[in-house]
Amino acid sequence: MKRVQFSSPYLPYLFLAPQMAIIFVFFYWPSVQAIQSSFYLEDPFGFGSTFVGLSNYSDALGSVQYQSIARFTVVFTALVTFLSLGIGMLLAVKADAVLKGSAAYKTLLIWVYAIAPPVAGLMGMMFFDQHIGPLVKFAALFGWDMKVGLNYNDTAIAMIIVSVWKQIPYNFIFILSGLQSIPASVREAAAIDCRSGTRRFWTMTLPLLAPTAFFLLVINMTYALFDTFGVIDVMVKDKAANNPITLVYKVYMDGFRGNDLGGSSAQSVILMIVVFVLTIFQFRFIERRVHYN
Amino acid sequence: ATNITWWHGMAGRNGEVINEVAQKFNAAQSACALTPVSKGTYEEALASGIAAFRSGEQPNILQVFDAGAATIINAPGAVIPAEDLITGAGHPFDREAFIEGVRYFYATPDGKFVGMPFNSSAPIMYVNTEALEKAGVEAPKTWEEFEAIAPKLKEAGYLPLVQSQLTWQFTENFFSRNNIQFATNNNGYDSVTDTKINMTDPNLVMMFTKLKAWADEGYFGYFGAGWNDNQKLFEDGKAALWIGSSGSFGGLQKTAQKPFTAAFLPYWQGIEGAGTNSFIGGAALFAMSGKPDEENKCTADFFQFLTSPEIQKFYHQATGYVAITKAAYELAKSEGYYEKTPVAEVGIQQLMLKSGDWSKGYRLGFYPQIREIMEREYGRIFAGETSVEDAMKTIETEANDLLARFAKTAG
Amino acid sequence: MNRIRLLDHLVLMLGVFVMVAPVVVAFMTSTHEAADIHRNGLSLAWGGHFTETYNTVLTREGGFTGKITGARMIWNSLILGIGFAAGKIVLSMLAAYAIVYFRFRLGTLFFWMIFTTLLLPLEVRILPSYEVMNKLSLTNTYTGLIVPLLASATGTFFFRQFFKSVPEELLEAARIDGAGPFKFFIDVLVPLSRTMIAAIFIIMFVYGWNQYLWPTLMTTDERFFTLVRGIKQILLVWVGSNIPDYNEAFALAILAMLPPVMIVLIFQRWFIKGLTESDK
Amino acid sequence: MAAISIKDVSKVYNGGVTAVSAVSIDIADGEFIVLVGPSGCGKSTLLRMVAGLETISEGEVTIGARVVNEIDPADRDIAMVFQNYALYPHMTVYENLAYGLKNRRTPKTEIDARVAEAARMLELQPYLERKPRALSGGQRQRVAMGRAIVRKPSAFLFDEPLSNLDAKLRVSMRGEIKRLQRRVGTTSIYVTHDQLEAMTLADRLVVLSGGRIEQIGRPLDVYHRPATTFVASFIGSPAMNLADGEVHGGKLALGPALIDLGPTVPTQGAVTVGLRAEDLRLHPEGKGSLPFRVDYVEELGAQRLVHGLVGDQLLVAAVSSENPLPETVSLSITPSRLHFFDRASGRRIDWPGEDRPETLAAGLPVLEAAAS
Amino acid sequence: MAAISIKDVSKVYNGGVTAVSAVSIDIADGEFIVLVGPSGCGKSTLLRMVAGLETISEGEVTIGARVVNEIDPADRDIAMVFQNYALYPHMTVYENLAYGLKNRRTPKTEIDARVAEAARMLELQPYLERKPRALSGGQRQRVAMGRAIVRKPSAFLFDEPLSNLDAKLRVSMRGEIKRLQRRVGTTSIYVTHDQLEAMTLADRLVVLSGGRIEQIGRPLDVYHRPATTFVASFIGSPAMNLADGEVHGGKLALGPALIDLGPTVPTQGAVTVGLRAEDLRLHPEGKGSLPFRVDYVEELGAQRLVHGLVGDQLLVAAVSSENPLPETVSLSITPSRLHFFDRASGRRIDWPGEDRPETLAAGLPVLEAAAS
Ligand SMILES: Nc1ncnc2c1ncn2[C@@H]1O[C@H](COP(=O)(O)OP(=O)(O)OP(=O)(O)O)[C@@H](O)[C@H]1O
Ligand SMILES: Nc1ncnc2c1ncn2[C@@H]1O[C@H](COP(=O)(O)OP(=O)(O)OP(=O)(O)O)[C@@H](O)[C@H]1O
Ligand SMILES: O=P(O)(O)OC[C@H](O)CO
Ligand SMILES: [Mg+2]
Ligand SMILES: [Mg+2]
Repeated sequence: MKRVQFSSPYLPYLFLAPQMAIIFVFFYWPSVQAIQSSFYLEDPFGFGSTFVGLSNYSDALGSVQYQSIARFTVVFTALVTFLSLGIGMLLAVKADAVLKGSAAYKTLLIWVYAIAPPVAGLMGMMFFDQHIGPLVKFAALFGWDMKVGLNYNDTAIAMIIVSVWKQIPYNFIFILSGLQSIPASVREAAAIDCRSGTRRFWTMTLPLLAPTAFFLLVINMTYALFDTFGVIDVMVKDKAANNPITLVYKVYMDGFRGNDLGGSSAQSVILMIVVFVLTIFQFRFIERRVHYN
Repeated sequence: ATNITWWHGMAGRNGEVINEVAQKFNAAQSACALTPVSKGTYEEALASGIAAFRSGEQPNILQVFDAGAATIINAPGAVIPAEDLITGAGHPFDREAFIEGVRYFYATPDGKFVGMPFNSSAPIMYVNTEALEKAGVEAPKTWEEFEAIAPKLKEAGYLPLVQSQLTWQFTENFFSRNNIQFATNNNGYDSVTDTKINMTDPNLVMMFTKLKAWADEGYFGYFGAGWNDNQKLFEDGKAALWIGSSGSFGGLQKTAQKPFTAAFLPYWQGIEGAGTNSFIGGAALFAMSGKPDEENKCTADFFQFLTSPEIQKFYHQATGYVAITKAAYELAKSEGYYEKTPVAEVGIQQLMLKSGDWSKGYRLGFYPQIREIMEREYGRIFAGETSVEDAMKTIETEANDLLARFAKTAG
Repeated sequence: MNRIRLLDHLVLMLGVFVMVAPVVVAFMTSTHEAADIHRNGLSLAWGGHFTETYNTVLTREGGFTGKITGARMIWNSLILGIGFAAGKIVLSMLAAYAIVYFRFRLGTLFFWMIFTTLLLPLEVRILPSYEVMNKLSLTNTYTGLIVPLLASATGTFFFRQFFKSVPEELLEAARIDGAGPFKFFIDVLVPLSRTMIAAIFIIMFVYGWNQYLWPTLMTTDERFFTLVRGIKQILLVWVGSNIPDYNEAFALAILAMLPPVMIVLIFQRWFIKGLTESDK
Repeated sequence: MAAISIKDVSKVYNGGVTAVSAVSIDIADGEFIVLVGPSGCGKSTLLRMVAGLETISEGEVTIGARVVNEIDPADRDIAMVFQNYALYPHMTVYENLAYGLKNRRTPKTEIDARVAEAARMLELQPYLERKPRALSGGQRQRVAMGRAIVRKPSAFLFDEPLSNLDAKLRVSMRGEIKRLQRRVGTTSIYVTHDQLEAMTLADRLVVLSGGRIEQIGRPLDVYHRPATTFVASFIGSPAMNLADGEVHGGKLALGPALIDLGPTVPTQGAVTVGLRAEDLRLHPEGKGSLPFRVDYVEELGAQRLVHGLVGDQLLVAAVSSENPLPETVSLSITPSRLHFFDRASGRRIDWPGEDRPETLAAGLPVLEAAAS
Repeated sequence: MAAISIKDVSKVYNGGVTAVSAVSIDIADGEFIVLVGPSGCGKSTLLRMVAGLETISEGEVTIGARVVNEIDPADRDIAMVFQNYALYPHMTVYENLAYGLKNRRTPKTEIDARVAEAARMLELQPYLERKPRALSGGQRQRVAMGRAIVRKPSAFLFDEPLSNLDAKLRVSMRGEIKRLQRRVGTTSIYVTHDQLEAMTLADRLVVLSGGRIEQIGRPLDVYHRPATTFVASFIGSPAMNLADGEVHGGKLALGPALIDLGPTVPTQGAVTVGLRAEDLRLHPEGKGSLPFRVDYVEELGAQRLVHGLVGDQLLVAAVSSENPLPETVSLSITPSRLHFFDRASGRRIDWPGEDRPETLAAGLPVLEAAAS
């Protein structure tokens, strides 16, 4: 890493010890337990368990329900990632472009960053209330009878909107700082080389933002996959019913609500594998193409 | 004093009443100190209780709702049967002191109380009196009658019918109210092995076919699985009839914009033997095992305390949940409570209706998950994504899988 | 170049409207009465019950023990947010320091072991984690609330990135100046990382403050309830005909936004600077 | 190609800093103008106003026949080379060169031809498929040049294009730039703070200080007739010695010495006297007119710089290494080689007695020789 | 203060790159050694091995009486000045200066005294409370110097300490460094790739190329007697002209011209001939011995560089600006000023006929003059 490094027989271990200890106790231990229990069928109260091999996996993967949740998760993740990145980028690019008032815009756009997912869910719930939600009334103006909580697609759309809304500021901040680290002279060179701002964006700004965008891609996918839990939990009002849910919510529902430890663990392990594969894929194929410096 | 804890799934006003009950208990004696903790919803309370039990951190008392009863009762050694606990602590216990409707649901097949019935409810029909007057009709006793008056209610500008929970009100209690077998093995009481659910029962299919048809006609409104979305129209005076919980009475008094009364949950005249009592709803308290004797003693004391007529009456009146002992019912009655608030009596009366073979209770493992399957498929029926027959078949298949799985874990 | 760009401003204003309006609405709504909100939904008008509602949520002694006021929940959330952020910064700075500045045999192995934690957020391993906490008797403690959340590598990665961008000559100058590993860390690296620490502090504070599922599981004792859990608690009364205290839920939601928003706004400059410097 | 005219141009930044005040320069078609001056004197600002990267607070910039004040940079038909090259890191050299043309919808074949030509001229052919990060500093610099050339603009603008290169490379790139500009004949404005670069490259030099023009002129004119003490000390290395002197009658008193100025005198009283290091001659003690206390000597190989004091004034003399340095020395200077500046204003005082080499004006076409 | 001895030192990096091979230098107490060479030749590596920042793969470094190979940098009693100064950005100037002393538990009063002394020497007193970012480049450089001085180490190590400064500042800081080192008399190793800096600063110059020593010697010795063509082209600006020639009998054939070498000849056959630009004289056509086709002329003010061709070989002549440049020219050179190198090995061929200025060896103590 560094040209000159310290060498000491014990210091690095000392510095790593706290983090490693916590990771071992609170990450590896539970994770190993999860993997282990994914091969068992366990009585909820822990009175006994039966080894069932891979049947927890085959049960989950074979279930139509699980497959449809998986499909939704993919669509949801893709849309939330794409939209929140896109809108965040649009706003960041604009905020970066205007000189007058850019500080005010920045401040106003950043401060929603801190909203907790369940709070966003609460707002979504109220805004999309079937009877009195302003957004439902707004949709009605266009002849769209939105039935959030009843109609699967309507609910999905509402969830996506709320999840995207909550994530925009995060992307905004990171893209803005990414933009600000593009050398001014490169931008000026482009201003001389290219009249059209739009073209400049696609041919110069966007490729140069690629490292930031890649990082955000990972973060947003993680967000859509895992952190939207709070949004979904509040928006389904405690009843998943026919509402769209994501795989993580399903893990929680089956494991915590349903006390089906083996099944839920198997689903965790499946998610683990998916995330692992995704990460490897991202690093091998996408990151390789975006590193400049 | 010995400290004991009580995890429950009530919030809002109902949660506050629980706190008051606990305070009363703590004030009434000094040996024990009870701390109630809200764990969220019924489902979350059960889940937290189980998760805690696995790691030996369980509370002394866990509130478990009707749908979760099988899960906890079938777990051998997870709980001390309430009856054993109370008698073991030297208190007298008389099953007969409880009203008919609550005696079986949380008990063993031979009648021993495992759970201590606490907040008991029945699904009843709330009636917007103004709407009925306007339409010039009477509250329906049967669904046939409802079919007859629905067009008039609609004409009068009302949504004739809404409900709050299709699983509880139109599935479980459809079976009890119409006296139809819900599941094999004596509704699951006899054994967990090979218990099968009866979701494809033609009458149940008929009920939902009707509901869907009514919905299409504008006689019935379904707004999803959330309680709030459905009852809201009734509260706002836009719906004429609402199938809710007798326990909703307290809240409804605050939110309803129009005068209301209540009637029994309708049944089908056309089904033979229909009109029996409904399953008991709400929840019971369970004494978790693995606790020291002196704590169990306190739990027993508290259970005993709960059955006292004064406490029962207090809880009944504060929340709208029914009184579970005859003595408490009589006490309230004698004080003229039901004359002032007749709605409060509807639930008890419905629970005290004649009982049939299939209206005593059901005991199905993993039932909270089965309810989730039902909610999902019902949603799809009303969203027009599936047919009633297909939905019921799907529920039956998935539910039977779960039951088989439960049999394995519990066996 | 610098002509006023009407379209840009329009887009930005629309963005600001979409981002901020819901929060304004939430605030306005929180000043109405619960029944009013239940009936009429969100509101843009002032409801006039600001003082009572906020007073109530902040000071009313709720729960059985009477120990759980809104202020208490804010306090708990603060402990969680600050504890988590501070813990994360300390742990990950130390770990990143070891990884970047030391040559040692198991370095790569440790690096990958830490890296792996990115794969599996707490939500996915929530039950086994909960059981581990129970085995360690850490439920209902601040430690139990905070420490397991620390088992992830994000902070370590941020700092690793940053340390790698610190000019090597500083280390060399410090070594010649007689600074050993500890002195270099304390005297040079930590002060240099200030903006980075600020940025990570904000990110982590917000993350900790916003935690929801974990505190809900971990705390059965009301004394440890956090604000976000409190909001959910209010909403949980849908079953039955209780009206959730929407006003209080929104008031809490607004209160829940305030500290992190304030921290973000106050440190905004450092925040963006920190991110820019670390090139991520 | 086009003439550029800068008329009374000023720039006031938002903060209120006046970076450029009322600068006027008329640049002929094909001319190579170098803006030179110390850091912060407003060179870049002026250049960027011509490029359109900075708004013009006051005055007018004309490129060819058009006033460009309100015209977009991309439409000004100029090309710019930046100090840090500003190459697009995500594009190959070919793409970097082609980018500006593509955006102007130049046909593909034409783009290829122009890129090929520029690549040949700059010897970039082997690198066309590389990304900038895989190039050395000098190669990057050439790509930046190429990007400007392919566009065939009416004007090249350079902002310290060589200052990121090491000394050796700087010298050779300097030659390349000059030759290239001669070849394509494009009007150029070149910013640098290196006076040597300025001297060797410029057709005309613009010396800026504090946002104002100190002097405009051909390099040797500026060198030999600096208009102010500022220019005198800025242009030339080692810098011109500036000393306090007094003219009394026909004599200049410089420290302890008196120098006879001959029949004409520039002025009377206190002056600042300029003495170029190479105009000073070293003599064994007593032979020269200025007693010189040597402080230290810098040996540069071909010549040596002798630093010392005349009275209390520091002077540097540049002498050939050929002749051995005597033990103690004195200095002499041909009076006609003295420069005089007003002590208060620093402005040059021309006088009939001065005698400057006029080689360039008289002699053969020097730099143009390369173009032929 | 201490002598430093570098014995057969090599450095092989992990990747297998041999950055320094078998270098030996004996540095006397108080001597100022400059390591010079192109980028990547191993200068920094060598310096860093002396500092202890890099392990020594082979050989031995001795500072004073101690072999320091295994000694920690902090314990080697050296101080180092870095190219980018490596100031602690979060500390004030005072703290930057004091940090190394504090770590050595120097008493507070002593620290204050030493910092004050260094600040006075470097004129840093007004800035002691500022942070580095509030300083100009030159001031930062002085702080970096100060940090080295306060420590009173046995040796100063400098790694291109001036290369981040602009040309003017570089010249003046160069003088300051030299004067300072004379004043404190500390043994110094100074790395640069700027030959002018090397020439003016060094007591002795070490020219490195590809990790090996090309030549060690006093600056003028190296200038006048470069050991190899590499050194010849590296030291001196403009670089020495190197042309292909052939010696036949007593004559050197250089392109179309024949130069009479006089009674002694260095060798016979193909050689590389070195001609310093300042040794070339310009004559009106026909007068000189070498016909010269002028390509272009660079006017530097005091002198002009005339670039042109003799046959097909590029040569640069440096001539005074005084004399007008004739229309067509030819060149001449005193044969004794020619340098000869082996065509194959590039090594210098000494011969009795050569005549080099020996001023320094013979003349007055030059740089030492400043010390007195
Ligand atoms: N965007 C800006 N806002 C305010 N002042 C500025 C801005 N850009 C430059 N200046 C100021 O204007 C003056 C001239 O700056 P300019 O960049 O033109 O100098 P320069 O001659 O190019 O210097 P250098 O040789 O360091 O590049 C300086 O005082 C500078 O601080
Ligand atoms: N840490 C390293 N690992 C491998 N090779 C290295 C390392 N550091 C330097 N080198 C190589 O060693 C050689 C000498 O490098 P060094 O930095 O000493 O050169 P230098 O003469 O100081 O050059 P410059 O003038 O550019 O600073 C170069 O080829 C370089 O690529
Ligand atoms: O709302 P409650 O308490 O009457 O409960 C209704 C059902 O029994 C829940 O399963
Ligand atoms: Mg500039
Ligand atoms: Mg180096």
